[in-house]
Amino acid sequence: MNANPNDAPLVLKLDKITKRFGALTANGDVSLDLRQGEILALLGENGAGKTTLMNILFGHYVADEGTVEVPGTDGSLQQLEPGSPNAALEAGIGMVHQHFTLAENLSALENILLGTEALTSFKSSRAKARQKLESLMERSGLSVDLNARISDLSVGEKQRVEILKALYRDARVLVLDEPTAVLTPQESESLFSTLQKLASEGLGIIFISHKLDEVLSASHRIAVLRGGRKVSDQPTEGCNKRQLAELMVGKTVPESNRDSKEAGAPLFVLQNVSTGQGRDAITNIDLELLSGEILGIAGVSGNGQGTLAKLISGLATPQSGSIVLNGAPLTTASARQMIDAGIARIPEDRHKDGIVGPMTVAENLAIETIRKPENHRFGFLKFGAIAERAREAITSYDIRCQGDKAPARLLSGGNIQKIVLARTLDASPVVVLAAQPSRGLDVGATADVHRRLLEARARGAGVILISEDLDELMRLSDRIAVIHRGVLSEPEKTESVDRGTLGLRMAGQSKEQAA
Amino acid sequence: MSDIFDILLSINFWNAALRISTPLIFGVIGALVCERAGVLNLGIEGIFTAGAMAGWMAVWLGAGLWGGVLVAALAGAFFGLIHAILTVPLGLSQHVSGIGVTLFATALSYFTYRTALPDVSSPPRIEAFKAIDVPGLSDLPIVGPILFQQTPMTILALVIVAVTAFVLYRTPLGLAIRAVGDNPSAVESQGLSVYGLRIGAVVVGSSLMALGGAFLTMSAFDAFFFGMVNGRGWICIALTVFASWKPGKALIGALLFGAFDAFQVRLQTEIGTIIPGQIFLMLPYILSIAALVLVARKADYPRALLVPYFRGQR
Amino acid sequence: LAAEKPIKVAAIYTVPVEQQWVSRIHKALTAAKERGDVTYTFSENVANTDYERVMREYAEQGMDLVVGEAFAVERAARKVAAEYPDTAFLMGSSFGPSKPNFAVFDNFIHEPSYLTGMIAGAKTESNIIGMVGGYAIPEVNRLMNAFMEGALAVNPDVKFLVTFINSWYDPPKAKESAFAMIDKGADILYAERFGVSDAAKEKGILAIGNVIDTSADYPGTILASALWHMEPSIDKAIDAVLSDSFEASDYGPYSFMSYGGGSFVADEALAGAEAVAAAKETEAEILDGLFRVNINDSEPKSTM
Amino acid sequence: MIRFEPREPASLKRLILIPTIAAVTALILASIPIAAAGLSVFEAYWLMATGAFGSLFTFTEMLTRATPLILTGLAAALAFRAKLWNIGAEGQLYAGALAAVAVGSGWIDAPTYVLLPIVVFSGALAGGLVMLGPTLLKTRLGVDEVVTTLLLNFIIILFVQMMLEGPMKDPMGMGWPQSEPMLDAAALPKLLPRMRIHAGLIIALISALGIYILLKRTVWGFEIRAVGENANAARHAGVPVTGTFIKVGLLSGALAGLAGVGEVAGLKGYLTADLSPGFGYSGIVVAMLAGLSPIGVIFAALFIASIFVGADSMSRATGVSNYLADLIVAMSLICVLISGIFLRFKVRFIGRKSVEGAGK
Ligand SMILES: Nc1ncnc2c1ncn2[C@@H]1O[C@H](COP(=O)(O)OP(=O)(O)OP(=O)(O)O)[C@@H](O)[C@H]1O
Ligand SMILES: Nc1ncnc2c1ncn2[C@@H]1O[C@H](COP(=O)(O)OP(=O)(O)OP(=O)(O)O)[C@@H](O)[C@H]1O
Ligand SMILES: [Mg+2]
Ligand SMILES: [Mg+2]
Repeated sequence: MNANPNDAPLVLKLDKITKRFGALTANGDVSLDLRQGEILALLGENGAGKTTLMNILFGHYVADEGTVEVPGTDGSLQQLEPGSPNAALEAGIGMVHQHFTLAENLSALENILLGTEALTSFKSSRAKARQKLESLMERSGLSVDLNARISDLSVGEKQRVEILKALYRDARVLVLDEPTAVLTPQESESLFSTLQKLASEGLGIIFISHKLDEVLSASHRIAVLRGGRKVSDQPTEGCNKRQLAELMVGKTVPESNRDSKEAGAPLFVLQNVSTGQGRDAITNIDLELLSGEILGIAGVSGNGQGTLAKLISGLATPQSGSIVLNGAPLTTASARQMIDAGIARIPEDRHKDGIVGPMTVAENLAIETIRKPENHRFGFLKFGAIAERAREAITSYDIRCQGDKAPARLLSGGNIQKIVLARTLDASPVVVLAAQPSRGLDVGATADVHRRLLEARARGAGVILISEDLDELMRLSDRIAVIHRGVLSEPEKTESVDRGTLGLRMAGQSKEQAA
Repeated sequence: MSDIFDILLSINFWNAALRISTPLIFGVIGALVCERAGVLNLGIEGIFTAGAMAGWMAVWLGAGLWGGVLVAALAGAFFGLIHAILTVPLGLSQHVSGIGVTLFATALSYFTYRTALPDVSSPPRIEAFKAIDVPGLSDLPIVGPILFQQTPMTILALVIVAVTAFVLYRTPLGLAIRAVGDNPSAVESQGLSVYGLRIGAVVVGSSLMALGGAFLTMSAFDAFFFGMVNGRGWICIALTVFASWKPGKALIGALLFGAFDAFQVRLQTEIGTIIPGQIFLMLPYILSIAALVLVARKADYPRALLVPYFRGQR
Repeated sequence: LAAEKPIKVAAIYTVPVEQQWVSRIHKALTAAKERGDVTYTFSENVANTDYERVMREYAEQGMDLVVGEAFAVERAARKVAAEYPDTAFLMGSSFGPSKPNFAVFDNFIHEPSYLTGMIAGAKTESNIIGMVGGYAIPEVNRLMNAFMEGALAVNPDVKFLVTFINSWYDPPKAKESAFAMIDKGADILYAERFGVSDAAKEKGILAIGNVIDTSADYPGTILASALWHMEPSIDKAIDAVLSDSFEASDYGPYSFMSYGGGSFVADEALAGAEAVAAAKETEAEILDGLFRVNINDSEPKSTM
Repeated sequence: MIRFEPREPASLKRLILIPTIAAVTALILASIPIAAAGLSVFEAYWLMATGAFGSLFTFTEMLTRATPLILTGLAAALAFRAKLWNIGAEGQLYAGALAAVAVGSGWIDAPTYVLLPIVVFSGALAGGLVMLGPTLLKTRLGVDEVVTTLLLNFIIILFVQMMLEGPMKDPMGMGWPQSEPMLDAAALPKLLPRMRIHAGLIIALISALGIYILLKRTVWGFEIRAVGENANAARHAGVPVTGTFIKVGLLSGALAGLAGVGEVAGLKGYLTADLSPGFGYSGIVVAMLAGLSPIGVIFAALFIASIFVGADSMSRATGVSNYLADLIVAMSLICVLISGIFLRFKVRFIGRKSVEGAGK
């Protein structure tokens, strides 16, 4: 850890920012400053207002009150024109959004060049740009194939393009919104070493994260938002996980841990399952899930776990092999048949596959069982019953929303995940497929998810936990298997694997090599 | 059979094919420019009509042929601007706004024409563009007689295809247009204006469409008639998909369509007695659908097409 | 009781008034208006769905005479007429009149068409004549058939190319069809639609005009034309209304040459004196009732 | 700078007030061409109002013109709810009319209570089947339905022409391309004597109510909305997405087909190739004016029909070119569309100054 650059000049100052959305105050009177070469971590629960604050800084939103100040040419702080991304870019602010802002149909180079040349010019000087980027990549250690189409890049590579976009414009401040939410442990590590390097060259960095370990190890200073207000701002030295978690949530967060318990009989079996060629395909996968266990599947995304999840969700059918639940064949089952067979599925991308945004919370809670008699009579919906059950779920799962009639899209990520949990787990499923269930969730929401999965296990359900988060896997799983290039390893007892080898095996080393 | 080869081998046939496809070339490039920026422009049919009427009327009032071309382009830009305002900052459904613009442009053109010329029993004529005969070039084998017996507007259409391809793929502006049709937030996060780019593209695209209409009244013919656009605009919408939003393919698609039309006109006189004429008229549409089925999987859709962009909306 | 001058006349057209066919009615009514015989209002481009409403509106407004085309709205038009017995209706129709107040007319200019056919048959050198029509409906077919008969009468070797563009207005398309025929060797074009004479003029060949005289627009191109005049029909109807003697009769014959409803013009410099003389001779026979041109409403076909 | 903030739900007051303001704005704008044509604006509007509402006749005429618009509007509204972009109501309307005429003009001879339901059903079925093609191409092969449905319009109208000039041509039609007349037993009953208004209006109103109930109260409607708003999530949650699209496609096409049935069996009595002055396209406009609400479709169709009938009649009474009617309809449409924005969003105009001022 570098020393805190206490006396370096300010590169950014947020002064008393307030932003309201209707009745909701997303940011209340938040002030924040950043010095040259400093890495500031911004912590907060889902919906605490972190992204909103950064969007104001970058000009996507206009604050209702307060100002953003950056050093002008003479070095003194000057107010940044509100609501203008262009002004922010000019002022040397670079932003890597939570959801990437890349045009998929363009190459990496084109995305970086976008907007850097006059639109009226008839020439685009790519050779020069390429030169500058080559040297930037060398200095920062961020390497990507500049000619590759974005749609062909992995998540990690896309993120590097995003950072290069900012660096190419000579950013003095770099903001990263949950940069590690979608990265593998290896990718995260290399990202942070890059950030350290960039900071030591004088870049001011703000990053948002829910992962307390990386926040503690990678930042100089930590600011915590709660309910839109800043509740703490202190040097990283002297902080600890428990204290930070309490600051974020406002109370102590109980950590759920797996109790030791004998697993039951084989429940759900995939035998020799393969899909076709291509990205994310799987070959000859054998998997045997026991009742009452959590089987963790570790792997870098894009190695077949997406396809595996699709198969189990009933969204794809294998080319060969069989899927059997308790002796009943489910190889070609549809999503509906999977649900009816008692398989709960928690999708990886909860916004895209989990909820129908404009429909209400109640409707989203009922969607999987809408054809069940409890929800309709002769095809006509039973509104009363649906609303009643929704209200129960809202209380028992602590879904924070403006009632069962609120559109689901207005909910924060953690609460959206709670909707998914409530509707899938309430049906007492025999098998639970949880794909990246805590990605992007804050400590509180993550703890909730974990508790629910452990409850299912305790009930005797089998849980398949697909995750890139090794801590999560180690903590919850009874057994862990590794998926790489579509091949699934033999699961091992969690007690007999260690974090380091697991990471290496995810990266493709054989068990022997890794050990 | 030999008749069919005779047709396909004749210079006149290819001449006709290029001539028939000219309005479609303008239209499909115009539609492509709009859609590349993420805006479907179903106003095309009406914009064709407006271009045909305005261009012709300007010439008739003495603006000169190129003056007419300019007026047509401005008329297209005007209706394009309406569509752009409705669909870009206001984010209205692009289908409806487009159909609204078609209704509006058509009605306004007809009303203006009729109010200006209330009592004509035969449509007034203008001196239309003539085929250009470039000495030397016209004598080139094959290409000469096909290319250099066209009117200047056909040459203009071909030039526009080349310019569009160059701008789209070789300039910063084209880069921005392609990006805004794929992911507007990519453009905004790089400090460019999503609205500016989209509005600009729709306005420019619409003026190209209007030139397609102007070709009908100032080059293919020398007078304005009610209903003379006759579905040509809609064809361009189909051709755009067929061309996977690529200018080169758009040119080929328009030419194929023109060739097919020229061919069916010739074939109809041969075997029109056996097969109902409508079969021939249907074929281009059926073939377009067949082509769509073939290219659908591979089509490189502008991902943001039809999706309005609101800054900071969740 | 007899009406006072000027009587109120309304016309309902399903197409714009520039369309050749309708332009003849429009012209005759405009002339009557300028004479002070009538007041004249019209609705053009009326969709079939709206036709009945428009008829009723005019009838309700107390029009004395309503002129129009009932072709695609026969039943409805006759029903409306029956409900407004005090209004006279003169409608283009392929059917007969309906009592008491629904009279019909049609463009029976097959006679001059036959004569233009004679001119074309005599003039063609390639012995190929191209014919471009809108839709294959009786009003078009009968003229084309008469034209073909006339041409064959003077030149049995002549062959015809026939195309329908399936549109009433698409001059560029009609022009393309005409170009295609020129490519196939046609040296005379029968210009049923706008656009055909343009192709002829551009390629320096000849064309036969139909319904209206366009020779001034295409100097040196129009060989001969079969013209339609609605004045006899319209004037007859106006007189009938004025004298309160309007009846459900067939005004079709007023389009015949003998009533001056059809006429034949030829450009002697282009057609040659001999051919024109032969046509004039037949014209005289027609006028004297010695020669009858067949009315054949079936769809004409290419003969090569 | 303009900013939009979503407003939901819109209050009933706004729901009524804003379209009204839009309609008034449209009429003010329309006075430009009216004045340009040399008319007195007030007189013109008076004539317009009486032209649509002035007598029982004009009022029923307005309803008659609204009838197909309600049905094509519903066809679009339902399909658009599921994000199935059916631009092909025009073709489906013709298909429905063709089928109605095919079975209703003598092919089957039966009493009204047997024949009429058969005619109505065949028309609906034909419309539905026409939409099935693009729906299957979309769900199976990923072909864009905007283009296929649009192109099918032309194919079907040509097909209708072909049938009318060929096998279905009326031998008594003097060679005109028109079908044989429908049997009296196959005709939709008239609602009032001597007026054109027919039972198609009842069918349209019942359909609107039916679609409203379907969308709002049934499992299928629930699934349609889910598919329309997020097909991926719906699929994941076990909603049969392809099946839903097919249902919606069939139903949407059937509604447009019914519009065709109404026009031939209720109004014309036989089929010609120029049956519809673009009812299919106007239906899209109607649907959007109604915000895709089935009940709203009724009001939107009445609005469009009364503007058209009123303006058409006004142009006739004043002797101004009747293209004015189309022009006024188009202008009203654009104004009402813009007003929709004010329903869905709070629009705030923010000057740079006031932004900075707010910071103090
Ligand atoms: N455009 C918007 N309209 C309405 N409400 C919004 C909008 N953007 C954000 N919000 C609300 O503001 C609050 C703060 O959201 P924000 O995205 O800043 O949270 P966050 O701290 O980034 O959460 P997360 O950890 O889930 O990313 C949330 O309650 C959110 O629902
Ligand atoms: N365009 C309109 N003009 C006038 N009134 C309308 C219009 N649209 C809707 N309404 C009125 O608003 C009421 C609500 O309509 P409806 O319930 O169909 O819409 P909705 O709330 O959007 O329903 P859904 O969620 O099913 O679409 C209707 O009863 C109708 O009276
Ligand atoms: Mg966030
Ligand atoms: Mg988040």
